[in-house]
Amino acid sequence: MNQPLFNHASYNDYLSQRRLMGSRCVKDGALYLPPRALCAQDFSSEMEWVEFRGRGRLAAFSIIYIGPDHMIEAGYGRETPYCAAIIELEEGPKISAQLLDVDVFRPETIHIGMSVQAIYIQRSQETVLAFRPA
Amino acid sequence: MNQPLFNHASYNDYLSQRRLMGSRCVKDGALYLPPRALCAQDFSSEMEWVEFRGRGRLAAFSIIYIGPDHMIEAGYGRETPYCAAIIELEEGPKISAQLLDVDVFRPETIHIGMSVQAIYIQRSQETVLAFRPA
Amino acid sequence: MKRRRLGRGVAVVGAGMTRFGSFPGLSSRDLFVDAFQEMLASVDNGFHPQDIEALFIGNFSSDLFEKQGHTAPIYTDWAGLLPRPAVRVEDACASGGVALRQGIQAIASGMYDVVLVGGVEKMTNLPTGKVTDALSTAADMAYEVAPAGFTFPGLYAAMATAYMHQYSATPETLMRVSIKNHENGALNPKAQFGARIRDTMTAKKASLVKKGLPEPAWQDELDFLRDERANPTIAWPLRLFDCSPVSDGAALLLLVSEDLARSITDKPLRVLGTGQASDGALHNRASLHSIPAARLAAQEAYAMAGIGPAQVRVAEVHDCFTIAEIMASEDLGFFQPGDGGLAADEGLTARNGLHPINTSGGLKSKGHPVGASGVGQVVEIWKQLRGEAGERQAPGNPNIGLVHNVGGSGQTCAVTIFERI
Amino acid sequence: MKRRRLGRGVAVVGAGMTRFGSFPGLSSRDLFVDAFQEMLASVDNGFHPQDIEALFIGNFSSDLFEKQGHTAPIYTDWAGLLPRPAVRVEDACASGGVALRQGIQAIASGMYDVVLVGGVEKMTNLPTGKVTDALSTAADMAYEVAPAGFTFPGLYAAMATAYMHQYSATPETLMRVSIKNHENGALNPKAQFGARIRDTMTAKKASLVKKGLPEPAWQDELDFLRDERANPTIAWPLRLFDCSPVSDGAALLLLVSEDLARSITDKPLRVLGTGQASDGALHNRASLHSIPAARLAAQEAYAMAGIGPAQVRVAEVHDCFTIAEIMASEDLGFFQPGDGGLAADEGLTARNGLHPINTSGGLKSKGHPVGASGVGQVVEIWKQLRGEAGERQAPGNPNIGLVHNVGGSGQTCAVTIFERI
Ligand SMILES: [Zn+2]
Ligand SMILES: [Zn+2]
Repeated sequence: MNQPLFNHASYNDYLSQRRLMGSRCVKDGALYLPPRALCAQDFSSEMEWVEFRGRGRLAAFSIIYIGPDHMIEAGYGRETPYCAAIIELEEGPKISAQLLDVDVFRPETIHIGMSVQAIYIQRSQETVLAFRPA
Repeated sequence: MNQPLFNHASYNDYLSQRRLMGSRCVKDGALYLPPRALCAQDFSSEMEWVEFRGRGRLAAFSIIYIGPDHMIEAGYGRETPYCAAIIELEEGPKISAQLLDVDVFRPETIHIGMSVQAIYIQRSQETVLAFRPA
Repeated sequence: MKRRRLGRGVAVVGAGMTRFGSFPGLSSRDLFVDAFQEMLASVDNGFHPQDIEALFIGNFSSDLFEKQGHTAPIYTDWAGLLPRPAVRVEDACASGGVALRQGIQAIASGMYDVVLVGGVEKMTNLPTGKVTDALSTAADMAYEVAPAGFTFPGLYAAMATAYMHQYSATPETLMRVSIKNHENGALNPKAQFGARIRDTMTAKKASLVKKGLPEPAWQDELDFLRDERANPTIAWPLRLFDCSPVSDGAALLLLVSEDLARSITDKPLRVLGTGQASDGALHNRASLHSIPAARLAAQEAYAMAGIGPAQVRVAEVHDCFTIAEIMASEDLGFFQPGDGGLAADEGLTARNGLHPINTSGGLKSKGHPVGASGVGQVVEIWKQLRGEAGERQAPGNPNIGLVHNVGGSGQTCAVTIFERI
Repeated sequence: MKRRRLGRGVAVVGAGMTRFGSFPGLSSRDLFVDAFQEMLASVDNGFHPQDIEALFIGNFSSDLFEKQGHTAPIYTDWAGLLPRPAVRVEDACASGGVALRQGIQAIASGMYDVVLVGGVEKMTNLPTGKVTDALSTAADMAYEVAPAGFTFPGLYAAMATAYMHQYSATPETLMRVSIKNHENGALNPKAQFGARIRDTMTAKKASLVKKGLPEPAWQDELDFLRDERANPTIAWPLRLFDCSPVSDGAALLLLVSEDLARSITDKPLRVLGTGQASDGALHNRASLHSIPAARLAAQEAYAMAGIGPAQVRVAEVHDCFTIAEIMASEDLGFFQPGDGGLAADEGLTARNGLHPINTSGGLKSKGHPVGASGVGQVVEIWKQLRGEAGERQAPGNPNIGLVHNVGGSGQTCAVTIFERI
């Protein structure tokens, strides 16, 4: 039982090791990414860690011209917009992340359903999950 | 009807002119300091401006050693505590303000009921109402 | 669907609001008092403000916008209503619609006969960047905003890409929603924007020509809205005119037990049904091209009301972004999934259309002081069902109206249905 | 005093809480889930979490403490309870007690049969100065904090000077409240502080001697608490041990309509009465040495319950500062105005006294995660009335208990009375 708590702090710790870790309900196999301590299907708290492969497809996206403070600090702005995306992972869960290596000035070249692959980037001293086309 | 609105912005404008202005209900004479637009006694909105003399007595106080940010910026702290007070004005209304020119290291010399007089101080470019013993 | 009931009937017998807009020098308590005075003036028959027994006030984040918490007793004090119990209710941009539900439950519970329901937000003290950041806190900061850089326009833009992918809709459909809502808002003296988009375009043309610049070749509003200089992209595919503005404002309703209603006004609105549902972060939802919580809230409200969407004669929906109105028109059952865009294109949601939506101008044109918006929607339904909406009155003497109020990107939705009795 | 009634009876059938304290790495949603699991485990008989129909959650300011708004649906999601409607309720430090009232009204209204009431706050992410500033927003920033520099300790300290002036009480009376609450808290495994003040004093003595420093001449706890080095002044006349700590924590209750109660637990608590009142800034009140809103809330709760203070066998009161407990013991009618200090001196509020107050340790020793505190109080009453409080059980098989939850310096007070049935 000395495993990391199934929560955001542990999730971030794993990300800093470039590992995408979620939780799985031991009783019914439900998958949670980010990890959860309590299963929403059967309210069981018997969870185990599971590593995600980081492969998925693009489910929705936007090219953002006016970002929040931390993205402005990271260098994004009206002349340098970025793609914020929702990715559906092969294992099932969906997640929000930046989609890099796409042509943000030609959004018609970014296709819902396209295959993507997880990468790990550094943003203000933190390791952040992002994706790029596979 | 081109008088200033009975609100905080106008109250502050008057303070910057070193005037302590509240409102009075034209119908029943109820006094409001700070000024209000609506009378709590009869729900009338017929108000007029009234100037307070700034004389009153001490109703309650504390010597504060750990202040909020703006008081720390003004130079107060554990070695330099200040007296925060509730003053009952001669006209009736009570108000919260700093009480200056008292011996904060000998709070037993500060007496509830003592007479006080309004003064105007500058704190981070604003004119602020304060009091001192009369 | 379980059919919920109230222990006793609840009616709206008074409504008032400030104009929505940017009001430097006015604090949220000033706005609250303004709306309170208009609400008092709206009551036809006998009523004394001292009869109010409790207050339920929607506010998203005076904490961040004004650096003031614990606002419910402050508003109560400034309105002269001490020592009434006062409750602040928060569910982001659905705070107003959820506060309304607390007021309804408070009366139905038998605890109170007369309550005040309010919504208020003072947003324009902060610079735009700080407003964006404050609004972001309605999304999941840890899992949506921080990693992906999602903003609120960004989240709705992502829904727009999913919707367009699913149903082959175009940006022009979104533009038509904006044009329609500005048409309505231009007839609403309480609206932040008093101009139709055509008027804005004409004024801009004149201003450019006056400056000696070449006259733009805009043939119509769609031309104007397609021009990146006139209508810059905020979060592709959403542009400036797809987004509701940053606003200050307050709105208030007087609610009473139904047996008291006619003593206070000749034309009360009865609460026919109400529903609310919650959801997770956008990425966790089964559908990205509709708002599941809105569907559930609507189903619950219809079931309680014992009616269907066809009987709703006028609706105020949460068009924080143009795409949101299209999804709402489907989620509420006015149109089939995927037909909302077509309906907007064909004018079916115009004032004289089959399903008039946002006769007030909606959040897009009337303004979106987030905690006040859900209550402001009811003020419009109050006017429409009483035949007091003036130039923007929907035709046919509508007797049933609906409000649809969304929090965040759909983590909360509250739907309430009213009938003039 | 109008006697209020509920449309139908409401009962508490489950209760759970996290330990209160400082928990780095745990967010408010982690705390909520922890408390939820303990609440589920507290239910004796049959109950399925999916039977919960709605959530009412008290939280003061996740906005400022965690930079996260719109938390109600997040907690709902993390507890596996989507798509249930979820409402955040805010009245500063009374948020929990007011959320409880919303849950009561929701059931009494007939809308819901089973609801979850919660309170949660995550305060320790911020440095102390920022916590002070965040808490200040529960006072009037424009008219109390900005001009006078009042902090929360300062506001209660001002009440202490008014109280001492009126009734000739001394700082030692305040110290006895602190000693008593730490005695109780030392018996509560959920308390932030597990040590009696005597133990703290002994440990400190040993530590000083070990460092080769002179042994302090403290004869007893009062000596220790009078020593400025051991117990520094925060806001004269209040010192460190007069103040509740900065805390993280969550607490949850399961509420059902009374007819369902016995199917879920053999020892439900019935809601006998509840009251709430509001007030203005401290300086605007008629009395500075009592909390008028508490008096009004208590009167309303007693009237609804049909009992008086003498019938209350155990009470959890809002001792954010020691002076607050003394005023509460008078405002609730346990003692005459001015006698609360004497009662504390004489031990009448100890566990085995005439009026046991804060058997849990109170906010002072148990901890004060502000939005959770009012719900945590009910968790203690739940244990006391069911005879499950272990070593800190009040004697005599108490059957009626009361909670008193104050927001700000008294702008809000909620009082609720429970009876074991
Ligand atoms: Zn499971
Ligand atoms: Zn008057």
